[in-house]
Amino acid sequence: MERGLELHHIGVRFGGLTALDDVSLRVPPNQVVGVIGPNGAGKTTLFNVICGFVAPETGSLTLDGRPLRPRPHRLTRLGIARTLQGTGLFAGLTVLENVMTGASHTARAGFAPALLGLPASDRDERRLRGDALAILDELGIAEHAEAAPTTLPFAVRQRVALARALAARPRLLLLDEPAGGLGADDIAALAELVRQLPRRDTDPCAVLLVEHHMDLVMAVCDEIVVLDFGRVIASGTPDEIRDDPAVTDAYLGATVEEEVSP
Amino acid sequence: MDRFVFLTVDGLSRGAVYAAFALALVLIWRAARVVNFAQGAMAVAAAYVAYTVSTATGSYWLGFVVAIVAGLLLGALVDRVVMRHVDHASPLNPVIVALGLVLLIQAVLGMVYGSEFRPAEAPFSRSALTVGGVAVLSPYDLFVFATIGVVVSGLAWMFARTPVGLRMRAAAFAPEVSRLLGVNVGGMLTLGWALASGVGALAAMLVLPTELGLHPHAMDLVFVSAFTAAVVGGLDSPPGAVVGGLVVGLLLSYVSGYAGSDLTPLAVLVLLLAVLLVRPGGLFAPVAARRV
Amino acid sequence: MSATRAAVPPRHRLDHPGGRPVDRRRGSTLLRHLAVVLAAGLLLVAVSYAVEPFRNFQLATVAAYLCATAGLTVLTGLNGQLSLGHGALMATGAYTVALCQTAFADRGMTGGWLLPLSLGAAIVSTVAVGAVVGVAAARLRGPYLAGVTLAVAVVVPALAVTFDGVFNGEQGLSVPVEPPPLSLGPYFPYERWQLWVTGAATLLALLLLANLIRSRYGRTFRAVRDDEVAARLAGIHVARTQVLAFVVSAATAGLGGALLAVLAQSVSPGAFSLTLSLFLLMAVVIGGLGRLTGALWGAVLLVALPDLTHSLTDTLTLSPAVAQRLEGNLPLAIFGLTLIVVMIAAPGGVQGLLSRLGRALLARRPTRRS
Amino acid sequence: SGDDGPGSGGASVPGVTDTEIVVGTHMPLTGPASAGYSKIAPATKAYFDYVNANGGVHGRKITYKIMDDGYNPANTQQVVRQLVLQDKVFAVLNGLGTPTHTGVLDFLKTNRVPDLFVASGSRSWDQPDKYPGTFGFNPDYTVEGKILANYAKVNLAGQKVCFLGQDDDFGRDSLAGVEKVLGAGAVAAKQTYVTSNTNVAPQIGAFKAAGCQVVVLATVPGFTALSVGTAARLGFKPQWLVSNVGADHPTLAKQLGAAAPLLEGMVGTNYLPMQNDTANPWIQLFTKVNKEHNGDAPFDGNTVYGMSVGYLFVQTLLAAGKDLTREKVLDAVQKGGFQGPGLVPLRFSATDHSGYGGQRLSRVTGGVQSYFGPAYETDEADGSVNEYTATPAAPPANGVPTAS
Amino acid sequence: MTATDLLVVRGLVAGYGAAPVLRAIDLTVPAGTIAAVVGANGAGKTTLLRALSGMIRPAAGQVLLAGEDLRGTPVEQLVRRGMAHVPEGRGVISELTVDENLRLGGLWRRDRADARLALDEVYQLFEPLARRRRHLGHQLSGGERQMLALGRALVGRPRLLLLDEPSLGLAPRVVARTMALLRQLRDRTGLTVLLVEQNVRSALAVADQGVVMSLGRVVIAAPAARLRDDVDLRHAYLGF
Ligand SMILES: Nc1ncnc2c1ncn2[C@@H]1O[C@H](COP(=O)(O)OP(=O)(O)OP(=O)(O)O)[C@@H](O)[C@H]1O
Ligand SMILES: Nc1ncnc2c1ncn2[C@@H]1O[C@H](COP(=O)(O)OP(=O)(O)OP(=O)(O)O)[C@@H](O)[C@H]1O
Ligand SMILES: CC(C)C[C@H](N)C(=O)O
Ligand SMILES: [Mg+2]
Ligand SMILES: [Mg+2]
Repeated sequence: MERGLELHHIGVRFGGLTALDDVSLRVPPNQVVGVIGPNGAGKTTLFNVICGFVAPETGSLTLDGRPLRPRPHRLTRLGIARTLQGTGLFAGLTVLENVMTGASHTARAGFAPALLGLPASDRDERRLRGDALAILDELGIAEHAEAAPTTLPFAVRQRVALARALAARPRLLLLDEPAGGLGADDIAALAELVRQLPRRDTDPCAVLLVEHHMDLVMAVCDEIVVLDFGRVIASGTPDEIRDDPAVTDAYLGATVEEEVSP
Repeated sequence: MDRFVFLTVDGLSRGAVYAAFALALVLIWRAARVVNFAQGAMAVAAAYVAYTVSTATGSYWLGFVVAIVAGLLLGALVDRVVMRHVDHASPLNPVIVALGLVLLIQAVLGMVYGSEFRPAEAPFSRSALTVGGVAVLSPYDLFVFATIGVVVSGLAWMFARTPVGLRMRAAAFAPEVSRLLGVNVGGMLTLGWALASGVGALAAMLVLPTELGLHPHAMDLVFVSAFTAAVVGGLDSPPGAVVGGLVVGLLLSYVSGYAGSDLTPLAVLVLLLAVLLVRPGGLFAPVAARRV
Repeated sequence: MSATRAAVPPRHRLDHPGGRPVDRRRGSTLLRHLAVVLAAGLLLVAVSYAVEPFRNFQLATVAAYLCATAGLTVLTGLNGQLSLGHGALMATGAYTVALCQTAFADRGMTGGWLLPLSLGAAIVSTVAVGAVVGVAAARLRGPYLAGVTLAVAVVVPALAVTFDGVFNGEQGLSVPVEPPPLSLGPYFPYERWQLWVTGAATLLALLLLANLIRSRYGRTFRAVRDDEVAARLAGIHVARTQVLAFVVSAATAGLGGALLAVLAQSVSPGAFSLTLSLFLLMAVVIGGLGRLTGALWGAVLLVALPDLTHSLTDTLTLSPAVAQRLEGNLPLAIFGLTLIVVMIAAPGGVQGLLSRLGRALLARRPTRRS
Repeated sequence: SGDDGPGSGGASVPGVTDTEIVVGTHMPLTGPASAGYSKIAPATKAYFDYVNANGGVHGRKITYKIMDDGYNPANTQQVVRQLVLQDKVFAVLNGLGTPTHTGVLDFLKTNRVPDLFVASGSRSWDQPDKYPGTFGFNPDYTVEGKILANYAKVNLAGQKVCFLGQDDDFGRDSLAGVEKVLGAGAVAAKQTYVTSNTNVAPQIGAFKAAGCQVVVLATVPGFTALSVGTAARLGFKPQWLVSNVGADHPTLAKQLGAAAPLLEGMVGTNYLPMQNDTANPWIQLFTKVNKEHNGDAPFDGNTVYGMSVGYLFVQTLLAAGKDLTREKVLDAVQKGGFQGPGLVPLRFSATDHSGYGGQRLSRVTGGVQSYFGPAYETDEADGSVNEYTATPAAPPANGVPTAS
Repeated sequence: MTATDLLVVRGLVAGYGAAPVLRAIDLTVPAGTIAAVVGANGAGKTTLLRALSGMIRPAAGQVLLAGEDLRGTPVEQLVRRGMAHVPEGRGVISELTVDENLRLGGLWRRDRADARLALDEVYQLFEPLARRRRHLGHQLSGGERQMLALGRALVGRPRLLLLDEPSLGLAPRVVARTMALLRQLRDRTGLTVLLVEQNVRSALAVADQGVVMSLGRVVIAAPAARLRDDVDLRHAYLGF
């Protein structure tokens, strides 16, 4: 059976600071796994390890049981795509071009056809454009295809970033705080979308989600891993996590209402 | 061995002036995030003012002071009249404007003073004192070292330890946020330009006596060496500018002494590549930025 | 503030050739560009008959510079890499063509195919140099890249002096070029022939560049310029893309240098000084960064501006003492001032200004109708 | 439209009308190389204005178009084409610089433009077969090297001779001349400099270490001053023997400022009257012209040089006759026999297109540079260095040459 | 306007270029209260804060801080008047250390001793920052940067705090604590807060007044408790 992405005993240190300490976890195919934890717990660092931006000091990764030595630009070829905390869109490209860029690795025509403007290159472009428009359509932002990202509302930019990641047709999607800055409606729509991803007819994918917005996390995750000071302090289903006192203590705390009411 | 000592000492004394000029470049980079290609031309302009004053009054030191004041004012002027109005969204824009300034300043100097070399006086003897038959530093070299030492440590202290230094750095890195925090960003920029240009003028006063003389293009080559020095040291680091300047000075001296002067440009390129391929942000680069 | 990047992630700059939002034109990129190039070629031939030899030569020079500025604008404008060393790349092409043509002439070889062969060799050798510099450049950003390319700009011409056995030092080499083919008639002006040759080569280079900008490579160039981290995550090998951009840019710069050498029938290090590199950069920025049309304006300015300002000072009648001072200096002062004013008033350069003007005109039309 | 065949003699000669002759030049008026040289062309122009004010040549006034090339060969290409194709000059006169002018030789030849009195001592101008229209002016650097070396050989016998030269033709040709006289192994230390590196301490230090007593400098003025200054810093005091390119005392003294006394005893060369020799009738003439037509600009060797070029050109025009064509001008130059301010003969003939054929030595004494001893002439081959004793010509009374 | 109204906005029109984003905003925030500005993405909340602090120049309208018209006051003077703006997207200066960032917040103050005291208080409030004093801004995690930005504003001991989505990227526990902190500051020091939030529930939980914006206008301004508790109002204006 397929095994998905696995992290084994990952450790990362920055100078004297331990960012990750013996972290192991698995993202099975077509499941949504959430990673939560206090600020600075190491969640983004975990993503960076998977993407190859940070080399772990200890531990190893496997993808479907095969050892994985991640390099950022090889990731989409391995079927992994990621969004950035903040949106990281290309400001000088249109929305459509942003999304087309996400599928760069699927282009078949080489340098010579591009230089000569041969039909092979044109065909490639048409296909990329068609695929990108389809994804924009799926996410309901096709009308913005020609816009410059900087002129768009934040929620739309977030979606463009998501569209760009999906354009790579990943088997595993890494989402870093996708709900950050979104309003309630947009979050609900995002939740629906993330829930659907593993069940899509075409290109279904697993999701590894980092998020502080608990409603979203609880609503979409099949499993949740909790990090604190770089260590896994709990893991389980949303219900298990919600009731875990260690998690409440380290991360969830009281609600605002509880805090402010004397 | 004598030759080695000689070339070393000579390289260091040349390097010291590169360092001073590199420091001016570092200053403006830290204050405004601009590589000021007009630094050389601006410094020469200040030196011409000093020349006029010195010849009129016969006093070197009056000219010296006037040069630095003129440098400060010119820097402030360039900021207020020109750079302030340049769209910095592309870092290339200020570079191009600076190049335009170079053309303008050099042409104006050419019109006013002609393109003759003017003598650049040294305030102290440039004859080397000999120790055991080997010519070592001249009083002038010592003056240069001392001046640069004072300026470097003063600036390093100002940037690292004083509120105004903190404000200047903040204004350079994040102008909008800094304004929200009560920093007078415009003032800081002007101050940065003035300081850098003042240091540039000082550097010109120090370097010109060792060069062909005063001429609208007198600092062209010094600019190239100093920019190299600043890049080798790391543009964000005043000590880097000093180390970079000395390294470039020594390199040029050894190469022309042992291998031939025609190889010096090549040697500079090799140095740049050797340093930057290992440390892409220069010898004294700050911690690599976390980008994800 | 992103100080590490050489060029803007331009917010309002989505209308350049490579970035028209949605390409509704379904036809072949090649055919479309070919049509434009053919039209331009025909126009050039017509112009070459209409104007005097000196203007032909000036236009030919514009064409040669255009090769270099077009390549530079792709590198700096679309890929965000700053190069202060393109003059050196031009020198590489120029010296290659000189050595090739001399070798052919020494062996008594003649024929119309020799010049294209030499130009090809020039491109190949510049590509090699460009690849080496590009690999180093791919590791560097902002002023550090500027520093290295500046050194390249200084070093390459100096090599002609270091290895004067081959390159003949400061004096340089002469470039034997065959006269126009006899089939064009015995009195065919040489300058017209020069315009045809450089014009053809440049149009070909522009055709290829335009194709490339339109393709996914153009897009990846810009993506890398805008956000390297995001580009890597999108599956783009950033360093490789940067080297590729450098090589493409070097190839055209090499061709431009080679054409310049063919025009001048000589090469020498003084012709490819640091000043040339800086002027190329000024030209592409003033013309309008990141657009081929901008590169064209830049090349035109490089040739026309000194000429214009010189005529201006010529028309002023001045006392000898004043004239001596102004001579030479006044054109430079005007050039410098123009540069500053343009950069402040219209940071998008000439092309940006024209686009704005065009848009304004378009915007006015419907109101007139209503 | 520009299709007229070449060789359209007879009817119309480019740049010549009944009332005007247009000639042009390319000069570094701006940029690092402009120091000193930027004064040459205005001086020439001033002399032409003087001649024009005195009725011109055969009733024609001379218009001198001065184009700035900034010592950049690429610019030279442009401006010379502008002169020839656009401004239709009759001839190019005194174009300055070896690398700059080399690039336009073929163009000028193709367009049959007389290329007169190039301002450089390179031997390239003397190729009558290849470039029949090109003539030099300055004595070539090998000739000069031989004369300087001859001085060392005769007057400083037994002393250790060293050589510093610019790393190009200038330095190389000069060194060749020195070695022709002294013998190949006789130069104890040879150093070069590049203009892009103003630190000559390593080179001078090497001379000092080698115990040099005589140093021959094939340097431009800036580097003469640097060498002299640097040597003084190192406590090194050799006898300097300096090429005319870098031996103009006012230029050097200005550059050295307070350190000008270091030039004391420097031996240099030149082939035109010394600018401070106010007793010399040529200098008196040129001073007058400078006052009247050159805004009384500072008077130095470059002024003398520029006016001498102008004088020679006027002589050439006169010799070519009233019915002026390009061919006639070239014939006139080749016929030679010009007498002018020069201290040594002009060598022009059908087989020799080089300029002045010798030099006279000067020395700085008490802050004044003056000639001493006889003038010398020699060739660039192995010929001996001979004294040249003919008495110099005096200028015509009104300062304008007359047809001989 | 009453004497206790610290911030009064009348007919404020502002935007970026031709079309205004804010179309005649009216708003009053009494001293010592917390006003929560909520509304959909793109409603103009950020633009409102930017216009208030002078980062964009209003096209029309009036902004009064404690009765003083702020028109023409340079941005950098506003901190001296007691206004602090924590911008959207954190605004941490990544090239400076945590400590330098914080010091910058109090640099304009004459009272050096109190600035130092305020600094220490912030370190106590946000202990992750205390652990990273010498770290550069860019080394911090997203949430740590948010703390730093807020803490930096507090070092200046402002009268009026403009906060743009302070909960963005913060862990739930920290969000709750931050909100509670605003309450405490209001009660202890009389701080006035204009709080822009997407997290409507949290915002209304701490706020005294709720302001709902839509398409550049204030569609309703009411006591927060009413907005919280009145189901009809909530449905009409907040969609939940
Ligand atoms: N490049 C780096 N250099 C130094 N420290 C770093 C670096 N990257 C991360 N850290 C530190 O490692 C810790 C973990 O950071 P990380 O960004 O992974 O946190 P996080 O869990 O994503 O937090 P948040 O929820 O606030 O985004 C933080 O304390 C951070 O300061
Ligand atoms: N710099 C800008 N240039 C042009 N338009 C802008 C700019 N910033 C914002 N806008 C536009 O102004 C409108 C209001 O933006 P604003 O950022 O104020 O909304 P917001 O309510 O803060 O939304 P969010 O919840 O997404 O932060 C939006 O339509 C946005 O696209
Ligand atoms: C007399 C000078 C113009 C000589 C110059 N150095 C050259 O040969 O180029
Ligand atoms: Mg994070
Ligand atoms: Mg907002």
